[in-house]
Amino acid sequence: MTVSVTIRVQAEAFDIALEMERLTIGRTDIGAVVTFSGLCRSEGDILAALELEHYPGMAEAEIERVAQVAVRRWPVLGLTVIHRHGMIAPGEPIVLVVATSSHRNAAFEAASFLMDFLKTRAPFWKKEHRKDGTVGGWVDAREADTDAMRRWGDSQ
Amino acid sequence: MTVSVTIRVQAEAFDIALEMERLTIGRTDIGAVVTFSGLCRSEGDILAALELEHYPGMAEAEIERVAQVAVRRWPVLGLTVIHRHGMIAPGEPIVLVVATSSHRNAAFEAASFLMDFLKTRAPFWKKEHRKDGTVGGWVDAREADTDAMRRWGDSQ
Amino acid sequence: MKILYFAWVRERIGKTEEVVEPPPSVRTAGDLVTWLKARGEEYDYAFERPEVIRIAIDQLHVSHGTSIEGAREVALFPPMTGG
Amino acid sequence: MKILYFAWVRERIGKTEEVVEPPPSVRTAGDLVTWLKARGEEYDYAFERPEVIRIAIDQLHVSHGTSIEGAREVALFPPMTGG
Repeated sequence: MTVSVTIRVQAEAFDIALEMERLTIGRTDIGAVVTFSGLCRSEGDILAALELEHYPGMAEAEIERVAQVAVRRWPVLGLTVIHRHGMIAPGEPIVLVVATSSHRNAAFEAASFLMDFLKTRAPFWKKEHRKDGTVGGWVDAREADTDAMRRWGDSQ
Repeated sequence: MTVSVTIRVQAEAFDIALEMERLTIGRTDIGAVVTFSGLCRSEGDILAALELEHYPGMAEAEIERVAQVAVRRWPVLGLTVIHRHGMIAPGEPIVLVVATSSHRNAAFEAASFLMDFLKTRAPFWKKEHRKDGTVGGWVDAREADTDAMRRWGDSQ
Repeated sequence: MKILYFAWVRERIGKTEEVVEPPPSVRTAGDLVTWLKARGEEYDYAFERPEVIRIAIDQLHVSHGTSIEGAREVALFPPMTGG
Repeated sequence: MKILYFAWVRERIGKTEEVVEPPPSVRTAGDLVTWLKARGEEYDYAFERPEVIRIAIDQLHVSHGTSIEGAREVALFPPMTGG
């Protein structure tokens, strides 16, 4: 069975309802749609924006590789991953994952797996820009993210 | 901290983008939004519709109880659960769960937990209406759903 | 005491609800199912496998062993299939 | 061989990319980091903790022990923080 996989890396915002519709329209075999949206937080009203740097080419390729692992591992019917780069203000979306499947477990697991792998394997880096005009540091990788990835075992 | 919990049981369809916006608008402390949409499947083009019967009053109360368990168990910032009743055609949504949190794990876990509990504890029953005009049987409870619920331990 | 029926329990009995006055010997939710089962063919059919019947007292899930003392509304239904 | 730098590695070195010709004794990705580190103060600062540096060869993640033989594009960057 062909699984629809869409990967986009872009500066522009995205329309979640439209992305869901693209995966579901005209189909009656989908029982579950899980979406994950990652938003920029202000960290207690300190941040003016996060700047997302990425490695063009590898970013798309690495997300595609992770998506194909998810397709082999769970009976998903469709996957969409959109990751933004550039300056993103608090409250705005950074990343979107949509997973569709017949039964809910595959969509939940695949979406959660994709996010864990995106966090630790997709070549993106966040830099803080503060409201007081100073440029904060680069965001440190979280140990919790590496731990979250490990729970999936060796999935390469 | 006050967690926004919205429960609705209704015949009408719902607007996922609007429900997400209601939980996120004007806030910059939310880093993760997970949505689960449960859609009516045609089961290989056999079904014309699913009829959802419910126990008015108890349906809302039971979903509210399950939502409050989730609020105590995970650091979620908001939860919305909408469950439809009546006749629902293949491809149409039956249920929506939206969970928001600072970090992704709480939103994923709370949404997954809510769905497992809705499946096995919320007083709704599905009856099949077939395309050939016959009324199929009542949908049997799935063993897999009971197992899925058990993985959360005793959460009453 | 008001009794509500849902899904195939409702269809088999042919009623959505009724008011009953069980005798004092009917103490638990399970006793109530057994007592109703003896009321006629349609009840016997609805409760042919009493162990699968789910019970709510005043809109709270209870086990078959729960006392029905003071209950205003008892609902009897099959395993739920929402979500 | 083209080398790309990202995030604070890029900022510390002050370049987004450059072309280098490491000697034959530089066999692995880790050797390349060590060799670059000796090229000047800015490189020494970028690679002060070589063990935290992530490496991709031709857009694939590799370990420090991976051979760079035949590599066209090597990228050096901090742990990733996307998503």
